[in-house]
Amino acid sequence: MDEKVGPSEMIVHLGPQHPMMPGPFRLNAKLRGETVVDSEVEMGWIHKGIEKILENKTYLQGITIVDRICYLAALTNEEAYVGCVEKLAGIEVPPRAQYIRVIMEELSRIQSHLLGMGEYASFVGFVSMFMYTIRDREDVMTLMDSVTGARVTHSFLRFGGVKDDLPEGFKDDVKRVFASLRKAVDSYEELYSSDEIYKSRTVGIGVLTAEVAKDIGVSGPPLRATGVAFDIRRDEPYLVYPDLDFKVCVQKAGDVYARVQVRLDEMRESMYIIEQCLDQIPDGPLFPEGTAYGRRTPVMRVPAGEVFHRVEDPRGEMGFYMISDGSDKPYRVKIRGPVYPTLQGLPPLIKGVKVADIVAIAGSMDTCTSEVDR
Amino acid sequence: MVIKNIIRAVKNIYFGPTVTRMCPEVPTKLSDRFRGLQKLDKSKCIGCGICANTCPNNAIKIVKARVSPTSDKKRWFPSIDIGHCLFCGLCIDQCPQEALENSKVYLTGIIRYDHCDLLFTPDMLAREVDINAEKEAGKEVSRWTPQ
Amino acid sequence: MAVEQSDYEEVPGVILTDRNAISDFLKTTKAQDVLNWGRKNSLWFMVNAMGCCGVELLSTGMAHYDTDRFGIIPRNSPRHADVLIISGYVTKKYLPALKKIWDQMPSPKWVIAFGDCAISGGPFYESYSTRQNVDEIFPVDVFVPGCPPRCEALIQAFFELQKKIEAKQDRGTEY
Amino acid sequence: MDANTMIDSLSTQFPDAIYDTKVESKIRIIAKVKPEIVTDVCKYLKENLSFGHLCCEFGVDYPGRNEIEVVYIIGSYDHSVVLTLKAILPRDNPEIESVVPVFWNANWYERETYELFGVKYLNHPDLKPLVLPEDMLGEWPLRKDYKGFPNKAAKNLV
Repeated sequence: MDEKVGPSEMIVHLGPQHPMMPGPFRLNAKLRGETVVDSEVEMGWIHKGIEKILENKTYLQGITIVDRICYLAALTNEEAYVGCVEKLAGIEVPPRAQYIRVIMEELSRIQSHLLGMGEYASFVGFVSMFMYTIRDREDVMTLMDSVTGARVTHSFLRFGGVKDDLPEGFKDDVKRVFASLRKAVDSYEELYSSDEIYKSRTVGIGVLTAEVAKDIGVSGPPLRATGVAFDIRRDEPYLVYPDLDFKVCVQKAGDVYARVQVRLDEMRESMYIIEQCLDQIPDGPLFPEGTAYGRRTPVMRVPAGEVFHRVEDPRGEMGFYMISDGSDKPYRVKIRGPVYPTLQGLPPLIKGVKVADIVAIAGSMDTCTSEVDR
Repeated sequence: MVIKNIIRAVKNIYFGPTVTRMCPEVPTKLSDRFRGLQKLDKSKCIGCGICANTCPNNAIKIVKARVSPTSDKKRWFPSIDIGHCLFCGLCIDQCPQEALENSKVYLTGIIRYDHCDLLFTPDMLAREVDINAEKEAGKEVSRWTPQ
Repeated sequence: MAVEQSDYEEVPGVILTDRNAISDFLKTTKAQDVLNWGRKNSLWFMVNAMGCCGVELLSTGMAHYDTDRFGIIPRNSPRHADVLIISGYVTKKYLPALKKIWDQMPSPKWVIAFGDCAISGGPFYESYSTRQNVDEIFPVDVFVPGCPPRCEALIQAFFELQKKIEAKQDRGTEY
Repeated sequence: MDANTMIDSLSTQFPDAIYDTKVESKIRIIAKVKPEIVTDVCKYLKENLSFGHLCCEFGVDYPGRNEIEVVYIIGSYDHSVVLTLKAILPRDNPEIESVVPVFWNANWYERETYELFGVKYLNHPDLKPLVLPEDMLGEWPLRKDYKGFPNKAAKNLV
C-alpha cells in the first residue's frame, strides 16, 4: 500500500485487537471519505512456528500440536496429519474407524459453521443471532465432548484408527440434538431471508466472481458461493466419502448473503452424512488387526518419502506436505491452510466499498487467524 | 414479521427449554471420558518413565517420592507441571501398567494464585495430599472432595 | 506498575493512575472494604480472543454460562474493562499491542492467565516467535491451567479473583 | 487428460528444464525444474494444462547437500491431479524468479519463505517480512542450523 496520503484521504488501522476481528490481524485501510481506496493486511501477530515445532516432535506427539493449528477444526487438522503418516507408512484404516472419523469431522464442521455464522452475524449488528448459534453449538460440543473427552482440542485420532469407540447411546443423542438443530437451521434461514436490514447489508455486497476467486486461490464455502463446485470430499475422496450420498452445496451470486447460505446448506448436508454413517456403520475393530498399532502406539519410524495429503476443512482445502527421512520425527512439515489465500485476497475484495461493509465482508469469509499464522 | 418474532420470544420465556448451566452452584455434568487432572495409582506405578518420554510438552519428570503416606521408603514416580500439561491423555494411553487415569478435577483443585503452585508432586497426584488445601490450612490433610 | 515501559512509546492521552493522595488516605479506613465490595462485584472483562482459549472465552460470555449473574460482563473496549484475560500465545510481535491494551485500561485492573499458553508458553514454549514467562511482564493474579480450560474454569477463576480482592491480596490494585 | 500425458506434454515443451519426472499415482506427479525458467513453466502449466490453483509454495533446507529446495504444489479446479514442482537452489545465495505474475496468491507464500529461509525472490512486487517482526530478519528460523530453537527460556517446573 502506498503510504502517501492525498487530499481528503486518511489511513485507518483496524486491529490487531478490534471487536470486529475474528482473531488478531491488522488491516490498514486508506480511505477517501468513507470509501476504501487501498488496503493492506498485516499478519503474524500470533505466529507460533508450528512447522518448526513439528520437526522436533515424534509422530505421535505431533497429533497434539496439529490440534492447535485451527482450534475450530481440530479434527480435520488431525485427519490431514494422520492421513499423511498413514500414506507414508502404508497403514490401512479399518472401516469402523473410518466411519467414526467421518462422523466426528462432520460434527466439527457443524460447530465451526455455527460459530463462524454467529460471529459474522454479530459483526453486521445481529447480536441475538450470535446468542442463538452459540446456544446450538454447545449441544454439538457436548456431543463431541462425550466421544473425545475435550471440547476444543481433541487429540482423538491415532495412526490406523481412533482412540475410542462411540459411547453407548450416542445415536439417540445425535437424533435428539439434530432434531432441534434442524429446526434451528431452518429458523436461521428464515431470520436471514426475512430481515430487510440484514438483506440490504449483505445482498450484492463483496461480490467475488469465479475468475477472481480462482485467481486468489480461495477454497471452501467462499469459492462454492461463486458457483464453482470444488470439494475435496468429492474430487479427491478420502475415508468413506465415496460410499456416502451427499451433494456439494453451490450458490451463484458470490456475495456475502450467498456465502452464509452455503454454510447453512452445508450444515444440513453434514447432518445428513452423519445420519447415513450411523445407519451404515459396521462392527469391527478400531485398529488394523495383526499390527502393533493401537491405542498404545509404539515408537514409529516412518519410511523415507514425501507425500501431500489434503482434506476438506470447514473453511476449505487443508493440506499437509510431509517429508520423512526414515527417523522417528518428520523432516519437514508444511501446512497449507485454507484461510491463508482468503485473507490475502481481502484487499482486492474490499476495494471501493464503504467502511461499514469491511466488517461484513471479512466476517463472511470466516477467517481463522490462528491457522493463517500457524 | 415483527409481531411474530415478539410472540416467539415471549413464548420462549415461559415454555422454552432452560439453557443456562448454573455453574458453579450446580456442577456441570461432565462426560465419562473427560480429561482432567491425572490420578496416580502408586501401587501400580513402576517408575519406568514412558509417560515422561511420551509427553509432547515435557511436562512430566520422574522424581523420588514416598511409597505411601505411612512409610519412609522412596521410589520413582511421575510429577507433573500442570502449567505445561495439555491434558491430551497420551501419558495415560501409553502407560504399560495403567497406573495413571483421568479424574474429573478441573476447577477448584488446580486454579492457583501463583505459578509455582502448579507443580503437582506424586503425593498430590495420588490424592494423598488434599489438592484443595489452602495456605492457611498449613498442614497435610488426606481428605479429597470429588467433583 | 509491573509493566516495563522502556521499549515502546507512550500512548497519547493516557494517564497512568498509580496512586494519589485520596487513595492513600482511603486505604487506611474502612471505606476501602466498601470499595472492594463494589469492585469485586463488577469485574468487566476485556474480550481479546488470541487463540484456542479465545473460543472458550466467547462461549463464556454467551447464554450457556450466563456470567451477567455475577456482574461479569464482556466488553470490547479496554477503556471499559477491569480484567485483562490473556487467552493465548503472546508473540514477540503481539506483546506491544497487549501492553497498549493494558495501559489503556483504567485502574484498578487485574490480569487472569487463562490457559497454558499464557502461563508458561503451552505447547509453543520453545518456539522462536513466542514470548516466554508472561507472568514476569504482567501482574497475573489467577492462573487457570488447561489447554484450553473449560468455560466453568473461567467462571471459577473470577470467583478466586473476587476472594483475593476481598482479602486485599491481589496484585493488580494499589491500596 | 491423465497424469502421464500431462507429464509428457510438460517435458516435451521444456526438454532441458524439466528433469527427474515421476508419476507417483493417478493424481500425484513430481518434477524438478531449473530455477531460471520456473515462471515460464508455471505460465505453461496454467494456460495449457489448466493447473490454475497454487496450493502452496515453501522451502526445504538440506544442509547436508548444501541445497535449499523451493517446492511448488500446484493443483487445479478442473481435474484432481496435483503437481509437485521442485527447484533446487544453492544454500549460500538462494535466488529464484518470482511466480507472482502467474499465480497472484504466491505473494504471501514467497514473503514467508523469504523471511523463514532467506530465499530471495527476484522481481517480487513487495518483498518484506510477513509473519515475524522486522528485527528478526536474517535469522532464517526454519533452516536446520537455526540456533534459537529450542528456546529454553520458559519456566518449566519439573
